[in-house]
Amino acid sequence: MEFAFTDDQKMLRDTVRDVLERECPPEVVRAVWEGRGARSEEVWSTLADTGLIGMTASEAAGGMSMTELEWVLPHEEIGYAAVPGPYVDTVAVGIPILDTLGTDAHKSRWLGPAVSGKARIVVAFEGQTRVPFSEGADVLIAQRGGESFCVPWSDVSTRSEPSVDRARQLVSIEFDPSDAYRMRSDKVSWSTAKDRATLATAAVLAGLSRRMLDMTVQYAKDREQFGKPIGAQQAVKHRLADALIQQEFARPMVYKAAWSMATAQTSASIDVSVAKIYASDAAKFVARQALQVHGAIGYTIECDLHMWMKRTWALAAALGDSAFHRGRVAEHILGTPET
Amino acid sequence: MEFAFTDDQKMLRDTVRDVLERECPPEVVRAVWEGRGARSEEVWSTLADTGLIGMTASEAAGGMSMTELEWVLPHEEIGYAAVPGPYVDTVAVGIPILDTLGTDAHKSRWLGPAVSGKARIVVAFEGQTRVPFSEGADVLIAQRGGESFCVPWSDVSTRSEPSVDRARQLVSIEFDPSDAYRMRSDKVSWSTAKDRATLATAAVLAGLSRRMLDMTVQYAKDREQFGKPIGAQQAVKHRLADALIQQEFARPMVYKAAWSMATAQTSASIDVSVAKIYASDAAKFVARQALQVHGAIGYTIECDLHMWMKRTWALAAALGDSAFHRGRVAEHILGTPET
Amino acid sequence: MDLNFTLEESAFRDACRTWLEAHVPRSPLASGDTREGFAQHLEWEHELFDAGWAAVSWPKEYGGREATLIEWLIFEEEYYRAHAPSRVTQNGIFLLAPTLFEFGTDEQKARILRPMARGDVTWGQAWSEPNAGSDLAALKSTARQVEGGWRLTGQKTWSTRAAFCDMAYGLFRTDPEQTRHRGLTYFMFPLRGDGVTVRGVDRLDGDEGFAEIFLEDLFVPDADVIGEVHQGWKVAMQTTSSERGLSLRSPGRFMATASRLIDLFHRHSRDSTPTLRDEVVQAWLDAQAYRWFTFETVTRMVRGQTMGADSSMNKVFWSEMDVRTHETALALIGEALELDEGAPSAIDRGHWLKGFQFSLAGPIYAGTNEIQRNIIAERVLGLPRK
Amino acid sequence: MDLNFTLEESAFRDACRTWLEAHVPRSPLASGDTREGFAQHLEWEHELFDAGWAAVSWPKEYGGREATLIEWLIFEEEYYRAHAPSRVTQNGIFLLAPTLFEFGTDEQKARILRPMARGDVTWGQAWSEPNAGSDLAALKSTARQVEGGWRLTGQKTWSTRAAFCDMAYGLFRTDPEQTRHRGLTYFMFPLRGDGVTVRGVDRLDGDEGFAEIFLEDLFVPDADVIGEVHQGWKVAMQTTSSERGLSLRSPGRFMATASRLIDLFHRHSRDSTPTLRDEVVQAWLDAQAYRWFTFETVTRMVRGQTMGADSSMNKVFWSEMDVRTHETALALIGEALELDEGAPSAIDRGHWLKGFQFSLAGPIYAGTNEIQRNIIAERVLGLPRK
Repeated sequence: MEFAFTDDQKMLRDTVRDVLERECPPEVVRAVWEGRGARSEEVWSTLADTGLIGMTASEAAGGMSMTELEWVLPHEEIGYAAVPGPYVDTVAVGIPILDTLGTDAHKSRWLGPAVSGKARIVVAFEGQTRVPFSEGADVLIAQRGGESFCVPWSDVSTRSEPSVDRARQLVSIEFDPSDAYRMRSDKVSWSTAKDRATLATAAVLAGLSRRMLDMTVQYAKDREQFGKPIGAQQAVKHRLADALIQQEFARPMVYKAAWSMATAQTSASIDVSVAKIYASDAAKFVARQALQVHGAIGYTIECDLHMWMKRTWALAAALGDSAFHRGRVAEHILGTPET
Repeated sequence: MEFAFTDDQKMLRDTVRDVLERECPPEVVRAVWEGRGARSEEVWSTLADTGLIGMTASEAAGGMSMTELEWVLPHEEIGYAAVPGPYVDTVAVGIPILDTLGTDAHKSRWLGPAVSGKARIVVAFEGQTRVPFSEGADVLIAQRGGESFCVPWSDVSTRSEPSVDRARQLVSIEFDPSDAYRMRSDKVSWSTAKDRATLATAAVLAGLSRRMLDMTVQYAKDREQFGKPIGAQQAVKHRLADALIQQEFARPMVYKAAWSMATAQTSASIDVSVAKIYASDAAKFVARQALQVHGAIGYTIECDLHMWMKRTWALAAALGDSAFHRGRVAEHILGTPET
Repeated sequence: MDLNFTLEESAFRDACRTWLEAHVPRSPLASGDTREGFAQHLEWEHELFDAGWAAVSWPKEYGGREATLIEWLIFEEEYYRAHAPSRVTQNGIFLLAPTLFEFGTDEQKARILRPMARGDVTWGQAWSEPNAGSDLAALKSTARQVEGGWRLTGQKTWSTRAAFCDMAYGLFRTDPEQTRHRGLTYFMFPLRGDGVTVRGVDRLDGDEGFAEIFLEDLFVPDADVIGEVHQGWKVAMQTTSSERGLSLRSPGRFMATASRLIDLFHRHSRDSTPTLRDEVVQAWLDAQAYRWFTFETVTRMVRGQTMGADSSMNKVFWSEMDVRTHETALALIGEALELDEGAPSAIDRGHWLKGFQFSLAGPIYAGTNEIQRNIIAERVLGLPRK
Repeated sequence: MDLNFTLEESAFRDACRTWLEAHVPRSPLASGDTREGFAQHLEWEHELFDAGWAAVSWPKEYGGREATLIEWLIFEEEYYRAHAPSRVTQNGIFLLAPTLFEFGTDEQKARILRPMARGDVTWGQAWSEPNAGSDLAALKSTARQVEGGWRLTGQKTWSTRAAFCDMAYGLFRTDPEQTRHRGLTYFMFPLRGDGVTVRGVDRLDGDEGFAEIFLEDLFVPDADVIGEVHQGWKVAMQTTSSERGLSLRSPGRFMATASRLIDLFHRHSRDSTPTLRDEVVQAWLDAQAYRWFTFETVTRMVRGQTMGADSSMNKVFWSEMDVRTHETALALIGEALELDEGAPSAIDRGHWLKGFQFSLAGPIYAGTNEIQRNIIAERVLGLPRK
């Protein structure tokens, strides 16, 4: 039993952290929010050049076949910086699916560009009708009626579905499931892919949470009322202590789920549900405390907090909210619910 | 619309308050706890002499046919003092039932003595196998198989069922449902009686809550740590502020239910459920805050708090806990639960 | 105690309902916190006033109908039940007017109240400053006495809808020798013209609901001072307590939200979420509790008692109830909760997301709930300040 | 990262399980916080020690088996899984021993540890005083230097099981010139004999689990001072952090409680309470979270890092989880929850009521959770003290 990341895994996290600190400050997120520079090219290309996009592809495809254990920390950093782009869809889901289910034609057209950061993948699971980060999308990978499709974004008809998180660029999608788009099909790959998407989203939520708490602690130290920093008020201290506790108890569950998936434990799917529950609940709780401590200033869109808060609301509900995953866990530990 | 008690109703409350302040200080409750003076005669007889036991009996029976609106405040005071005796059973339920369903024989034997405080009534509703304050009991009024019985306590076989609240003197009961005990039967009277018992219990809980909060506020003013009263700590202030809010928002619901019953509103039964939910949840919440603020001293039985706290735990679960009544309300406002 | 409504009260309710059913705009107006929506809402305010419903509890001479407090609550219940537009005049009618009734001169009342209630002159509050939020007494804006009046200088912020309003009111330091609560004066001042600049600030929900106000030597005549010079704190406390008190959030609002939530539950309850049923029930229960707590309070007020620090309990309760209720709604909606007004697939046209974001302001404005809990602990429970 | 147990760890688990299954008393002992129960528990402690299970992580020379921290957690998981008796030696083994290992002399370790672990000499903590609870540094007890040792005078309170124990440890002011944290010394002292009176105090659950200790000129030799004279605060902080830390509440305890709760749920779930299902699930989830948080912490400790203020997060989490879990259990039991151990109709022999009352002490002792939250805010988040 050893519950710690390797130095390599931590180094990878630090690389992402440095890149994003440089390339993806709040102004970049804000620019996308306000419809300026909607593709945030620099961020994406720098991530790609550093190998942080292609890492999940097979060596053959120019990647490093990195597992959940390698990419879970990078995804946390993606959340910390609120990166406005389909990172989860491309890295955690799209590239592996394309790599395993894509025909040679699809691969040759999309896999290389995806790995090198030239093409961004968005994913629609069975029944999923809306996809985020549409401005950045180049190709859609979708499961429909149990079959797999790889559709050039230009062939997808979209309709804007404004999200509370403007940077999500949410759209609903339709496409004609023609043979040209059809990939190989395989239930297992898709259910694993969905677990991966859920785990990656949990990691992003853990990062969003950490950033909101950092912002808020800083504000509580700087903002003075009644002649002292508001952070000296016990009510603020205890609020933020509770936020930290929820956050720090959530993260091990995310890491444990990453290990379970990377090592194909039988418990992997349930572990992912547990991770999503904790990451969603903690991030939502932290967001609530962050806003209350910021007060009126946090209630304006001139303060960066709202961009992280709204991403949190959206992702906590995405890929199954806590209620959904709690139901899965309930059936796992209680058998079919009594109620 | 006028949501206030009359001066007479408040005067009655003040009378009970004075009597209990004099006759039922914590030492009296403690004596019963420790098995000394298990019948606390003085308290009961003084209450009777002041007309506070017989008040629900008809004029014919020497009472004042007082309604829920008159007796709800006295019951709150009974809770405030944690009176160790079957007051709810005798006053809110027993006397009215005996008065309406009792045969002449039963009435002549028990009604007068009950009104004058000589005889105490304990009640067992359909399916209820345990009754409290057994030491004080003289007669059992019970509903079994839809029929009504009035059984001298001496004819009831009992088995002690120690409650966390020792002063409750809980026992499980059995009796032989013979003709001699049989009273008239009437579903309506019994369902009204159960609503009355539930309402009275909610009122008692409101009183328990108020007393625990009073004790705790006093302690927070007196107890000094770090060179000042602990009540000057914001964490303690906010805890007790929350306790007060829950308590003060619960009480109007209890009073409203009393009015609904006194005026036979169609909503009466649901209003009683709502009252029980609020009174139970508020009292349990206040108990929790009270113990935390008292700290270790509150965790000993040398501190009076525990007697009120344990009565709260017992009564919050009695006559349907919040989960049960929330279920009733759910069916009322949502129709049969979806889930 | 009589929790039935009197014949008069029931008749009043019928009158409200009949009029509202006949006049409430069929299609919802644009948000009153946007420029165009504000204009639409003023139309509605004119209509309300002309029919005598703008300020039912006011004296007839000012356009009211001398309704009792209970009748006012009834009007509010009917108003929200009818989904009538939000009141863009509320910072005037509910916050400034009570102060004018208590401290204003007859001239001020005669001049100000009717146009305020009709929405001909619109009012925004100007309490906070960048460094005086929870700590209001730390404000730095000043008023210098000049011939016939005063010159106001300083910055106010979080002024609701001030970007669209004509006038505002707030505190200014008139005695530079004094500090904190002492030496402040309560002024009414224009939001247009020389010496005043208003900058709109977008809120969480994207509406331009806030504004910053920059004042530089703005002239205000003596006639626009409320109460005595240097006594502004006393005057303001009256207003903020009504801002916290029931005049700001009448039960009708939450009862209407609770019934809409029940409707949502019937459309969206999922069997994976047994907990949500109890949360919906609790939302309904809390709206009921708030209603009856309010009727009890109002009964006391009718008998001449003041709310005092009860208004702090009231504020903490409704503001946190409102957040919980909207959280429950979003949980029912699930993944689609992120969809905004404009989204074709949004459930109830994004109403719940908007309401949720709006509810998050409740625990912050009108004195944060932290401040309220201090007040409750110190003034109601008598716990020591330090 | 490898969350599988190693072959050694699994073998260690099997060894624990096999021994415990063979030796754990079939019928539960009387509460260790009662006089008779304490005696029964000591018998068990002897058996544990003689088989080498009393303090698995200790060096062999003191009766341990030099188990790793991970193995210690495994032992605890097996111990609670087997429903083995509570450890009446824990105030010695878990609280005093770590201090002795860090600050004790070889003579002290050689003299004290084995009898402590075998339960031949039993230990109670003596931290609090009537006016020094959360504010430990306010303590008033003193130690006066005399020929060959010290004379202790003062009053200690909330001393767990001290009514039955032989020895205790705590802080005394040795430098009257100094105040607060300075000038205190850490002493071990007897609970029997001249100069010491122990009065048992009944706890909420009726057990005599607490005691007050009155000391009057009690002689203690120099050999029973731990660490340097006047440096007691530093020494004590080491102990209290292990009191808060994982050594006091290992995950095994809560995992066992969670499985018993699930079993209770299957026997008592009522369809009127859909919410309870989610509360049961949450209890199980929280026990899991506490387990993995602990494995992560222990991995760091194995690599030589200290817990530091993390132990405060740990303490707040487990103590509030324990209360919630037992509240859920009582909600499942419903009306019968009030029934005490002795009651014929009590469900699970009143186990849950007892456990609930016990859990209520968690947020209070070893530094109230209010104190813990201050520590977290100030030492982890770096928020200002004043």
